[in-house]
Parts: sequence; C-alpha cells; structure tokens
Amino acid sequence: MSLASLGTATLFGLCGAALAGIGLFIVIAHAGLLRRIVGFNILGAGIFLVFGAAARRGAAAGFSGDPVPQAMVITGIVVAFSATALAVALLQRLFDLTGRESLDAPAASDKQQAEP
Amino acid sequence: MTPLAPASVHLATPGGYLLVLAVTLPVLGVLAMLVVAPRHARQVALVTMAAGLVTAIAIVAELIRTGTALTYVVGGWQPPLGIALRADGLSATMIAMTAMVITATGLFARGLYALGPKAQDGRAPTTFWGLLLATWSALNAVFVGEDLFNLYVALELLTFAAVPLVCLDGRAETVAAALRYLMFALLGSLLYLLGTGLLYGSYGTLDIQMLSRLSEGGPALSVALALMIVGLLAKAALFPLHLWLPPAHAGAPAAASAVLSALVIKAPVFLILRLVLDIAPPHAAILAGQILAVLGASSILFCSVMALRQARLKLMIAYSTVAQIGYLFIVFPLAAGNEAQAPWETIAWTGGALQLVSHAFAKAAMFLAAGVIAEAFGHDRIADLGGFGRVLPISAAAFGLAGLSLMGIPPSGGFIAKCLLLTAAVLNGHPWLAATILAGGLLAAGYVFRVVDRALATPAIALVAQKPIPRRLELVALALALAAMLLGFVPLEPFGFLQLGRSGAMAGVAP
Amino acid sequence: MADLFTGAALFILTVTALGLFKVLRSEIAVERMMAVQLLGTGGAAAVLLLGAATSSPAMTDVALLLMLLAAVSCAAFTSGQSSHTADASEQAEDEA
Amino acid sequence: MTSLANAFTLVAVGCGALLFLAGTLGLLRFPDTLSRLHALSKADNLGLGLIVLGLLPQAESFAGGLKLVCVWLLAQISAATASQLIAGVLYRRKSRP
Amino acid sequence: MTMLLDLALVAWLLALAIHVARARDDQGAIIAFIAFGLLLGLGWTRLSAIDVAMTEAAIGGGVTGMLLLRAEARLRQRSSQPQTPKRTTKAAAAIACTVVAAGLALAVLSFPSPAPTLAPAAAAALDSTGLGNPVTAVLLAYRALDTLLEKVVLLLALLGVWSLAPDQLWGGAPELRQTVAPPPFVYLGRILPPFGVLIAVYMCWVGADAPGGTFQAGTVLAAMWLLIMLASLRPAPETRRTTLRLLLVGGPVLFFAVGFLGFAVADGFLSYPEGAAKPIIVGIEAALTVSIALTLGLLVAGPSSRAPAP
Repeated sequence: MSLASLGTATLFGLCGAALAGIGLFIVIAHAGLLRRIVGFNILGAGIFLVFGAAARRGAAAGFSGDPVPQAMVITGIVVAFSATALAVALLQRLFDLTGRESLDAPAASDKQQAEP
Repeated sequence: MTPLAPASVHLATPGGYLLVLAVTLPVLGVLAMLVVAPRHARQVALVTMAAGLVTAIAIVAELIRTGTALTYVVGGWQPPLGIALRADGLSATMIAMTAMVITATGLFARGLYALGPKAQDGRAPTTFWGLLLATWSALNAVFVGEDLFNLYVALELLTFAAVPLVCLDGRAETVAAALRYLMFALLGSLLYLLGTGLLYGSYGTLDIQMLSRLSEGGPALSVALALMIVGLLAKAALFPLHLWLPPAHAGAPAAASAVLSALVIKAPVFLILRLVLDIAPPHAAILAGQILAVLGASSILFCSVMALRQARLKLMIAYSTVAQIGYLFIVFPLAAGNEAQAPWETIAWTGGALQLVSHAFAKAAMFLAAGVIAEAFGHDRIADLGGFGRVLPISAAAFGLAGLSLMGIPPSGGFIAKCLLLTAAVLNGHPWLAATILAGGLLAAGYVFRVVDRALATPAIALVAQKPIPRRLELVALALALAAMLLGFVPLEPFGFLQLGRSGAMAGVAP
Repeated sequence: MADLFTGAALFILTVTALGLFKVLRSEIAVERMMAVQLLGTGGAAAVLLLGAATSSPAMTDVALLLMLLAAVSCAAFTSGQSSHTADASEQAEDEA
Repeated sequence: MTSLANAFTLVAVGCGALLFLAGTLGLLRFPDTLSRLHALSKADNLGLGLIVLGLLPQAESFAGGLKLVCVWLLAQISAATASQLIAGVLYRRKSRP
Repeated sequence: MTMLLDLALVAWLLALAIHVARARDDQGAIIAFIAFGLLLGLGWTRLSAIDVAMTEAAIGGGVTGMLLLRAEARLRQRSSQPQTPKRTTKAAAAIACTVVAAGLALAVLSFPSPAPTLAPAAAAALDSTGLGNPVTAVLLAYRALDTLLEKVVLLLALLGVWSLAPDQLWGGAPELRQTVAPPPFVYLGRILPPFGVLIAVYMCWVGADAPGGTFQAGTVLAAMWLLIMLASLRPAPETRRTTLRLLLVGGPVLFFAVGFLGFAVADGFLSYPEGAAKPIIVGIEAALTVSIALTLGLLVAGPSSRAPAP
C-alpha cells in the first residue's frame, strides 16, 4: 500500500497513534516529573489527532469536517491545559518543600508520617 | 454508513429535571463560595448539602413512583448530537449513597474545623468546602451521564476536585501523594479519552444506549474498550495499579479520606460496569470479566495482607479500600448473564451493588473514626493506641461496627453482600472465587481485630486525649457505621430497585 | 497557483524545521529559542500561503495567533533566563 | 491585469521563501550567536514581509488584506523585541563572572 | 504536493516528540514541545479544523509553553537530577507503548468507510441556533453541558492551584517576576496587548459565524495579561479580591443562569428560546471570554507567593 493512498485524515490519525505511543513512553519511562508532564501533553496531542482524523473523515453536508469531534478536541485541549497547570503547581510546591522533582527519591514515607 | 439508531432513544421523563439539579446544584454552591467571604463558605456548603440531599431523595422517590428510569435530554438536543442524562435503579442508589456520605462528611468537617478556631476561614477549610461540593457534582454527573465524552469531562472534574483534597494539609508527603495520584488519574482519563475517540470514529455516536444497540464488534471496539477499561482501572486503583492510593488516601484529612475512599473510586468502577455490561459485545464481556476477576481477587488477597502489615491506622484502612474494591470486580464473571437471566437479575448483581454501598458507608465511618482518633491523640500509630476504646468509646464502636461490614459478619450490609457473592460463586462453579471471598473475609477480620484489640487493651500508662473531642463528631462516624449495618436488614429490597430502568427487566419487579 | 503556494509553504517549513532540528542539539539554550522563533515566523508564512492556496480566509487568523503567541513564549523564555542568572545568589525559596 | 498580479505574487513569494532559506543558513553557519540572531531577524522581517506583500493582491477582501498586514506588523514587533530580549540575555550571560 | 506537505508535517511532529523523549535537559524538551505545538497547529489546519488550529496555536504552543518554561526556570536549581530508570524498565515500557500505538493504528485504519458523521445533523440544527459556525453551535448549544462542566473544571483547577499556597500566604497575590523587567520587555508589554485585545475581541465576535470563539479569545487575552504582569507593568491581583472573584465566576454564572432560564422560557435546561439563540450565545461567549482569560492567566501565575496586604 502506498502512502499516497492514505489520505490526510488517516495519515494524521496514524500520526496521532504514534504520538500517543511516544507520549505514553515518556510518561512511563521518565523519572523527571516535568518531562512526564510534557509527555502527558504529547499523549493528549496524539489523542486529539485521532479525534481529528475522525472529524476530517466525517466531512459532509457542506462542512469540511465533522464539527462534533472538533468541539470535543477544543474542550479537551482546555481540560488538558488545566491539568498541566495543576500538575505544575503541585510539582513546584513539592520542589519548594523538599528540593526534589521526582517521586522516587529517598522516601520520607516511613519516617514520621505525621498525623493530620 | 453505520445506521444511526432511531432518533428518539431517549424520551425525557417528567422528573428528569431532577438529574440536572443533582449535577448542577453542588457546582452552584462552589461558584457562590468563590464569591462570598470565606467565613460564609461553610454556610453555603451546608445549605447546598440540604438541597442536594432533598434532590437525591426526590430522585429515588420519583424512580420508585414511576417504576422506570429518569431521563433528561439536555437543551432538547437528542443524542447523538446532544447529551442525555439518565438514572436507572443503580444510578439512583449511587446518587442517594453519595448524598448521604457527603452530608455526613460535611457535618463531620463542620465540627472538626470548628476545633481549630484560628483557621476557620483559612486556606484548608475554605478550599475543602469547595472541593467537597465539586466532588459531589462530579460524582452525580458520572452516575447519570449517558454520553461517553460528557463522562470524560465529569471524570476530569472528579480528578480536579479529588487531587487537591489529598494535599490539603500541605505537608510534603501529601503533596507527593497528590502528584502521584494526579499522574495516575490523568493517565487514566487520557486512555479513556483515547477509547472515546476510537468509538466516535467507528460509530459516530458516544451515547451509551446507542452504542449498546449497534453491537457489531471490530478491532476498533476491542481496542477502545481495552484502553478505556485500563484507564478506569488506574483511577479505581485495582491491583496492580493501586500504588497511588494508600499514600493519597492515608495522607488526606480525615473528612477528605472518607469521601475519596468511600465515593471517588466508585465512579470509575461504576463506569467499568457500564462499559462491560452495556457496550462490550458478549464474548468480549466474558473475557474482560475473567481478567477483571483475576485482578480483583489478587487485589483482595494482596492488599488485605498489606493492610495487616501496616503500622498506621489510616494506611491500614487505605489498603483495606483496595482490597474491598476487589470484591466489586469479582462480580463480573459471577453476574454473567445467560439466556434465561440478564446480568442484573442475578444475585451476584445485587451482591455487588450491596457491597458497593455498604463499603461506602463502612469505609467512610472508619476513616472518620480514624480521623477522630488521630485528632484526639495526635498520631495514628496502631501500636501506641492501646486502650483508646476507653477514651473514645463511640469511635471505637463505629470502627468495630464498620469492621463487621468489611469482614462480612452478620448483621451487616457487608455480610449480605459477601453472602450473595459467595452463593453465586458456588452456584456458578467458581470455587477459587469462593475461596478468595472467604480468605478476604478472614484477612479483614485479622486487620480489624488488630485495631479492636488495641481499643480494648489496658495499657500500663492510660491513654489520654490531647484535646476534647465533641460527641457530635463521633456520632457522625457511628451513624455511618450503623447505616452500613442496617443495610443488612433490608436484604431483598434492592433486588427490584436495582433493576429499574434496565431493559426488559422491569415487569413485575418494581417494589 | 494553489500548488505553487503549497510548494512554497512546504519549502519554508522544511527549511525552518531543518534549522530547528540542527539547533535543538546545540547546547546554547538561546539559540534553540531563536530557532523556535524562526519556526514560528515560518509557520505563520506557511499558514498564510496555505490559506491562499485553499482560499480560506480564516487561516489568516491562525497566522495572527501564531505570531502573537510566538512573541509571548519568546518573552516568557527570556524572563526565565534572566531570572535564572539574576537570582542565582538569592535563590532561596519562600519556604512555607 | 490578473496575470501581472500573479507574476508579482510569484516573485514576491519566491523571494520570501529564499529569504527564509538564507535566514536558516545564517542561523546554522554564522560563527557566533549574536550574528546568528542578526541573520534570523533579517529573515523574519523580510521573508514574511515579502510573502505578505505577495499575497496582498490575492486577498479577497479589504479586511483580509488588513489582517495580512497585521500579521506582518506583529512579526515586526515580536521579531524586534524578541531579538533585543535574546541579545539582553546573551549580554548578561557574557558579563556574568 | 499537499500529500508531501502532510508527510513532512507528520514526520516533524514525530521527530519532535522523539526529541522530547530523548533530550537530556528539560529545557530542550520544552522548547521542542513549543515547536511541536506550532507544527501541530499547522497540522490542524491540514485537517480543515481551523477552530482547533487556533486553540492549539494559542494554548498548546503558547500558554502551555509559557507555563512549562516558567516551571523549568524555577526548578532549574534542583539539587539532583532524578535517576534514570533501568534499561530493562525502559525496554519494557517501549514494548508496551509500541503495542498500544500499533493497536491504535489498527483501530484508526479500521475506521469504517464512509465514515459515520454528525455533520448533517449539526448542519440541520444549525438554522435553529442562527449561528454560522458549527463548532460554536456544538460547544454552546448541542453540547453546552460539556462546555459548562469544563468551565467548572477550569475554576476547580484554579482552586486547586490556589490551595497549594502556604497557609500564611492564602489570599495573597502570585508573583510573576522577582527582578526588574529589561526595557525591551516593558516595550513589548506596552505595545503588544492593545493588538492582543483587538484580536481577542475580533475572535470572540467572529466566532459565531466563522472559526474562532470564546476559548481562543480568552487565551489571547490571558497571554496578554501575563505579558503585562511579566513586564511588571501591573502586579498580579490578590486572589482574595472580590472583583476578581466576581469576574472569574461571572461567565459560568451567566451560563448557568441562562441554562436555568431555559426551564421558564424554552424547552428546559440549556435550551435557548426560538429566535433569540444567537444573541444569547454571543452574550454568554463574551462573559465567558473574560472568565476564561482570568482563569488561564491565574493558572499560569500559580498560587499566591506574597502574603495578603492587611
């Protein structure tokens, strides 16, 4: 099968699949939390491209794409941004408190987990 | 083109607006709270709780009165273009349970935050009220959602309400726990969203009812469901994706732990149930059920043992949560329907639902009792709690009663639930599941008695409370524990109610 | 005409993206940001060309946004850089 | 008339594209960061400017043309300040002991 | 030619993502991510989703990049680099991710043809809303509940971020810049925002009938506000200020109010009265734009880092 026969929508859909894989890899395999947050964003971008492929394929009724998944992607991008902001704020707070930016450093878990 | 199901899958019912209220009222409370002076946040929360509780009761009453599911089509835009809300018997049960646990937690928190006069309108109390109400809205939205993308937004709302709850006291460990929780939850939501995208691309609709009707399988459907279920499992903290839960739930303030453990993780479980029962084609549902049951059984065994080995009370309760959630997953093969019987007509279905509800009450009671204990003595190391039953008899009683339900000892909701599950396991020929249920009960007895034993012990130096605890706080925990027990006295009533709104199962079963 | 526009867009994108990849490996952070800046401008040019190729006027708005936000992220970048160099002595975090 | 406009467009767009090439080459080949910065801001300004100029005759409406000019104006502002900011960072770097 | 362009875009996107995965330092990864956002915006225009392209260009490349860069600048003085996971862990993760990507690719390739679509349904219903942009119609009419909940998600994220402030700083103002801004920055902070506001107003207005809308407009405004604060032209507001709170919830409250008014004057929650839909939607969008701008800006600004004035 030649690449040219794929069409823009499918091509970007496949790109989305690959991006999701790469993003997932960053999230799983990187210890640095900031990098993981970037990984989440790439994973999100891949997912949105899958939606985008569905949208482009659904061009009909005079529209160049199905508006419903497009709207979902817009909602998703905004939600992903707020997730990033919350994660970054938590990370900065953790850094301020402990001076580290990963979760698997010498744990303060057992020594004196004080009471609420 | 995939034929779209007939336009009127969802017919709005007269009481449908109640569902809108259930979803929006708590959020309106949050908005109001952002504007009013911080010291009024509590009043706003309590008023909202009263309204929400009334709404929940009205939903249940309406369901019983009409004998059918409540449906609402938002804005009059029919799915698949628009979004529908729907509450069947199970959803209504969840809504009612949520309302009760949230209200109890709210009353508890009101008392607890009143103990520290300096920070009444400080950071933690003010934020807590907003997050609590937002959690409520999110949970209701999950329970009544019919559209998979709408459910995604609801799940994210839940995440964003739950994560800050974990680190409300601002210690480094809790911030780390919250961050880990956020990572798992985000990964879960994104996998879920990915599945949603694939489903839309394949079927052009995200309405669960419609998806359940076009049940032609395909690689896209399998991949989508697998992704969604794995994502939801990460949120539900099923073994081996449970690593985030114990530190998060143990580190949160007591009132927050109660909500997180009793309610928040039920939302993804509920969604998995809906995906497997409503959308998955039969053979895939059976396979998924088997895998989920294996994971559930491992959860029960592994995390019960972990609970036994914990030195801190709240960590022990948190591990117990993962174990108890495991029971909900062994329901899948047990409730597998056949030609004669739909899944929701089996006793395992009732058992599972009962387990869900009784665990919510029992676990909330336990965390609140543990919160009282930690507040009174300034720590929650089990070994150093000898004789706490003399100082805080009501909390000890609440803990013990809730423990009965977790163990599955009569009379309690947990007993009925586990008894039904056990019977189903034996009848359906799943001996190893039956063995797991029994073993889980024994292990639960082990960790509960470890605490009860401490409560009744007579230490060399008598334990003294560092600060007085108002009776009211303890009574809230006790009330929740009693509710978990009382569920044991209404064993057969849920049968009919839980089937309401399930297709083809309405005739003659409405109570 | 449309094909020529698309071709020009492809050319500009290729050139700027190749520059970016070359520079991303460099150790000098400032140069990387410069390359991103170049990609932003190139991207805006490409969007304009593609808009002309498909005669969709809304594409100009995308280019507007790209230019606007490219300036902002460049500014955010330099503010991080300068705060880094200036604060090196007084990096004490405001501890809780 | 249209052919004249088209020819103008082609020439301008072609020159603009070549300027982007020149800018990138400068970014890659020039010896030090400051002269690279110089190359880059030239390409930014002139390249985009030429393309905007070339596309102006193709604009379907006055508003469309106005927006094109706006894009170029924004590019001017951001390129000018961005290169100053970056140069400032470089300067502070250099002067740092 | 267009195919070639698509292929090139896809290749660069993938290459940039891989660069993010492999870059040694976080800053390089983030810069690559910003470039990724730029190219992704282009990719969305190739998918004929101009609305999404604008959102991606504004949020994905712009404001997210800003957020990450700021975080990286602050974390740069970290004590130790996190240890890298073991090679075997990485290999296992790589295999798992390849499997997921392959499954996804398979699913994407098996999308039915002709594709199922709601475009005809959306088009048919468009008339009753009076809008010209179907995406806006989906966001604010057909699926208004999603948008409404998503607004709450934004506010909740903000509440979560605020709750991370130390106790004694609760209610105070976030601080975006400790040092004096250099003169070119101040210049940019003076000259760009008027353009930005103009563009935002235009986006919000045009969104009813053409690509654009409240999100894009709000993001642009947020970026401009952040620029002003970064240039130290205006300080960040104290988070406890009542006017700020009112503006924050204004959009969602209006949205809810219109939703509930639907019970009285139309078919129920979030339905608009016949004929008046478009002005109502434009009104909601205008109010939402302000709320979104403030929320996004404050999300980037972070929790308060100065004690509130007594």
